[in-house]
Amino acid sequence: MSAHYPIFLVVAPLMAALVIAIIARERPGLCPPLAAIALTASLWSAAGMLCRVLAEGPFSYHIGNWPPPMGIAYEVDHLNALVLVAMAAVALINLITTRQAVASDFTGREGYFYALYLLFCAGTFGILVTGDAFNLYVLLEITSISGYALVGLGHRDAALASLNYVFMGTIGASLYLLGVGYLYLITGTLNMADIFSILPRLFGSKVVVAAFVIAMTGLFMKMALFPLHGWLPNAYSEAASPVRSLIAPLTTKTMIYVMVRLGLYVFPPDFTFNHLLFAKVVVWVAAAGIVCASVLALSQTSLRRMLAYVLIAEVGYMVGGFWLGNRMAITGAILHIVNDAAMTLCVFLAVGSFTHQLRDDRFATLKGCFRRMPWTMVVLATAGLSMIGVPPTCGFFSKWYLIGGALTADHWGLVAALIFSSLVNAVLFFRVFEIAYYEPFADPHQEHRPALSYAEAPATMLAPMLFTAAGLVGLGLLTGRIVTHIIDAAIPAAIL
Amino acid sequence: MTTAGYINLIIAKYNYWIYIVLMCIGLWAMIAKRNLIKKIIGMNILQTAIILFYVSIATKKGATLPILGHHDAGHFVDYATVINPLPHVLMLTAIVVSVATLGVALALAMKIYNRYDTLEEDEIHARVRES
Amino acid sequence: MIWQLEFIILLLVVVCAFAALKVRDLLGAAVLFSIYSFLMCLLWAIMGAVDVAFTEASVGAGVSTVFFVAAVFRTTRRSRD
Amino acid sequence: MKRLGLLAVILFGALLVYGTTDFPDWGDPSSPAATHLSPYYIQHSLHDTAVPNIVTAVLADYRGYDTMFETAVIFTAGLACLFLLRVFITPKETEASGLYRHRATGITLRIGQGGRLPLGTREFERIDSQWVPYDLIIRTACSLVLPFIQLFALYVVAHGHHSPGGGFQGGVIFGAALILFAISHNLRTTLKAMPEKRTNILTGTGVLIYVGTGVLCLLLGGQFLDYAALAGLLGVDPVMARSHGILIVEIGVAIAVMAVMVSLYYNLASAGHMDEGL
Repeated sequence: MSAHYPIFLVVAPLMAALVIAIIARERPGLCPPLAAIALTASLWSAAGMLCRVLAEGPFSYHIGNWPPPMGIAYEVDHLNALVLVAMAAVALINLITTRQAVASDFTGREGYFYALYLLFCAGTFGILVTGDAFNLYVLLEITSISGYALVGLGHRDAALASLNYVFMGTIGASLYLLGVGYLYLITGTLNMADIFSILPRLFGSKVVVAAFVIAMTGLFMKMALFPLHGWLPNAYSEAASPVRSLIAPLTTKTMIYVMVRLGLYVFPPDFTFNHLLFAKVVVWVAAAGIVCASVLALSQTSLRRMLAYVLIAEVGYMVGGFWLGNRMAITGAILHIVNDAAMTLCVFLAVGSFTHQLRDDRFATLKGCFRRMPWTMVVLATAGLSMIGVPPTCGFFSKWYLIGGALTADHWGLVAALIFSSLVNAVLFFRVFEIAYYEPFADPHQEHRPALSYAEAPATMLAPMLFTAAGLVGLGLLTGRIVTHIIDAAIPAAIL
Repeated sequence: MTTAGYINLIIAKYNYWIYIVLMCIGLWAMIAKRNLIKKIIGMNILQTAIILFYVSIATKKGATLPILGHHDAGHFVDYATVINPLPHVLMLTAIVVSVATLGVALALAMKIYNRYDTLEEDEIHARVRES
Repeated sequence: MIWQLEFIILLLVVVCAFAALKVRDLLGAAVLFSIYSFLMCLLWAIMGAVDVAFTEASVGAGVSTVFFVAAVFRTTRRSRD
Repeated sequence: MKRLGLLAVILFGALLVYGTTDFPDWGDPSSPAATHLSPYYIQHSLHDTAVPNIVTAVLADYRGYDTMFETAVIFTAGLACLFLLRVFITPKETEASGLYRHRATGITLRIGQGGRLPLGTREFERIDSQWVPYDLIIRTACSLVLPFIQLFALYVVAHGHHSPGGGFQGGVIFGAALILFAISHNLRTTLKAMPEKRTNILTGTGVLIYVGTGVLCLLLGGQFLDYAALAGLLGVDPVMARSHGILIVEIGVAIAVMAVMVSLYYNLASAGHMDEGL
């Protein structure tokens, strides 16, 4: 059994999605438990794979018993095992927490919702585990298409936001596909390890340079790096809250993982960081992106739009850290993939709880929330402190590594941007806390809807949220072990 | 490079030049066109341009189709005489992906039309601002 | 392979792509896009990619066009650019 | 915005031209793409899988996993359209809103929400809001052609091992035949022949056949999608088992693709209401 974990991880949600789609109209009650079972199976396999990697080192799985590069292989190593466990946990926790919200937001279509949810998860897990450049494109598309559909059925202008997302996402994915085509043209193979072994002979070729720039630009578009971020704020703020807390932790972080995978294990690190001016330009773009996104976040009037811009700044952290190209900064970037997924999940679950209870998340409606919804506010406060970077939450440690890496590289621009963004985050979150703590409670809907209960979220929502918030602190305390046991082994030894 | 060299370059790779032109047309339509259906057409042109690129990689001068006869069983097949099948396989998948994206994009465009009563982007944005 | 033929088809493909984007009637654009797909399919058949050409003939020139026509029928034919 | 877009497109085109100058010449048989991996497929696929069409062999066996997700992508698209567009309001049996034409006189009645038909439904027929007169030529021609199209679709699926074609193309052609029927007649007649519920079940079943084959291989002791593991079950040698395994998954693909194409057409043409089409 344990030999088949990599395939089990992806096929369990896929099969569950198919079954759910068939029974969606007849037995909607069966769908959420089935989805939860499938995602638990995925989480189980992910954890099993992490244990095996820690015990025996990286391993691979040959689908159809064809050895790579003839067939498609799944490669599991320290890098993706770590990210997989985080992503599978995020998907499962979100599924459990948002059950009530799904029932009220998608009445009559819960079955289809869960089928798309599982397809999205299957695609994401597949992207994380695959060792084949073209297979990654197919999985990317399955993730994107289910994501478009989930976003498209949200708030008032959701369809418009989603179509915009379709256009940007398709350009991004097409550019990635074109980059893979260029690599295939010059190397004749699609297997990542095979490309990695052939490329050092071809450093001088203009085709490799073009492939690198095109594929990376496509990924930047998909991950919403600052000047290419157009789709993200609307898509995230128009999506329904269960969808938002699914795609916000998973989409951009997965794309950053793909960037790390491409930069370290498909293109040789020497090529990625030293051969071109590209790396230096990207670090400056990321620094500028962090500053601009933080400033834009200050001017938003609703919690979810503000958070969308904070997320864009976080993408800048990871991209900037990775492209600095030294060991400490890359450690910070990889650690931040995991931490940011957890923080984003936590903060959006809290926002989802507000929107579920209050039907609104503008700052004005948050008045007096500390008294009315104390536990939800505790969760939001923990996530906020982590995003600001207060120890012992996990956000502090990844930011520590990132700033340390930037100092090692003598890149003062990025250091300044990171500190500026932390300060802005402090302003943003303390403004929210202030409104929620000091301002007296005033229900703006009192006249229209007196029946609406304005109280703490139900325990089934609250328990997983509190677990996530505790997880933020737990991840922070475990940072040392994660770095020495997993991330150190994930970065090639050639990088100092 | 001499003039003859440039002409040689153009003739030797004319398929690749055309794909670049198509790719730019598609990208330009997606960025600059205001009508949503036109943007979707541009998206499809972009995707087919990439397929054209992959199919161009696969060709070999003077080679035959990637379908063997039964008399080839047990023989040694010279790979220079058969067109490279791998890009064809990849592009079958890409065509499927493009029709899937097309379906979802059209569904979203119809939802947008039902809501704003127009397909022009600037008019839609004006209505969003009004409400 | 006759390269003159291929070259003419390549030029026609570009012309059709331009026309599909320029024409103001969306139904016309859908039909022109169908022609574009069909010419692409011919091109790939010439290049020996029979399976890809077969798929494009049934999907690009066939079903996609129906979807476009259905969407235009349910929305509007008018386009300002 | 337009200027900026044009600039981006020109920059992108320049990058592509820059890369293209270093490409191997078009159709060069000694380029890396033609010499590294593909010779293996050309020289071994017939020996490994007993399928003469190399594209089919690579598609459904060597890279069968890609194809499984390709089918899942098309399934996702069908599901996405259903999720986005479908209006889930089922009118009661007695209620009949819409336009009705009296067969004998040609008088058209409009019945509002909650209305009933004045006489038995035998005398009236439901018509589309944009009514087109009955066209004998189109309907007869389509009815004559349809069986042959469907037969051809089945041939394309079954003969994918030896000629261009396979599950995907066959499925699309079969779906296109049903769409042709829906266009030449009307959506309601088609829905009687191919109800929405059936398309939904067929979509899931088609993909399940594919995934299930993979899981079956796994249960029989092989790797996922290793059709050679089916040899004992099918009673043939491992090479023929691969050939048969390819046929099984192609059938699954054909079923899924056919159902999704029809379902996409239903949802797009009726804007999710399932009452009138093109």
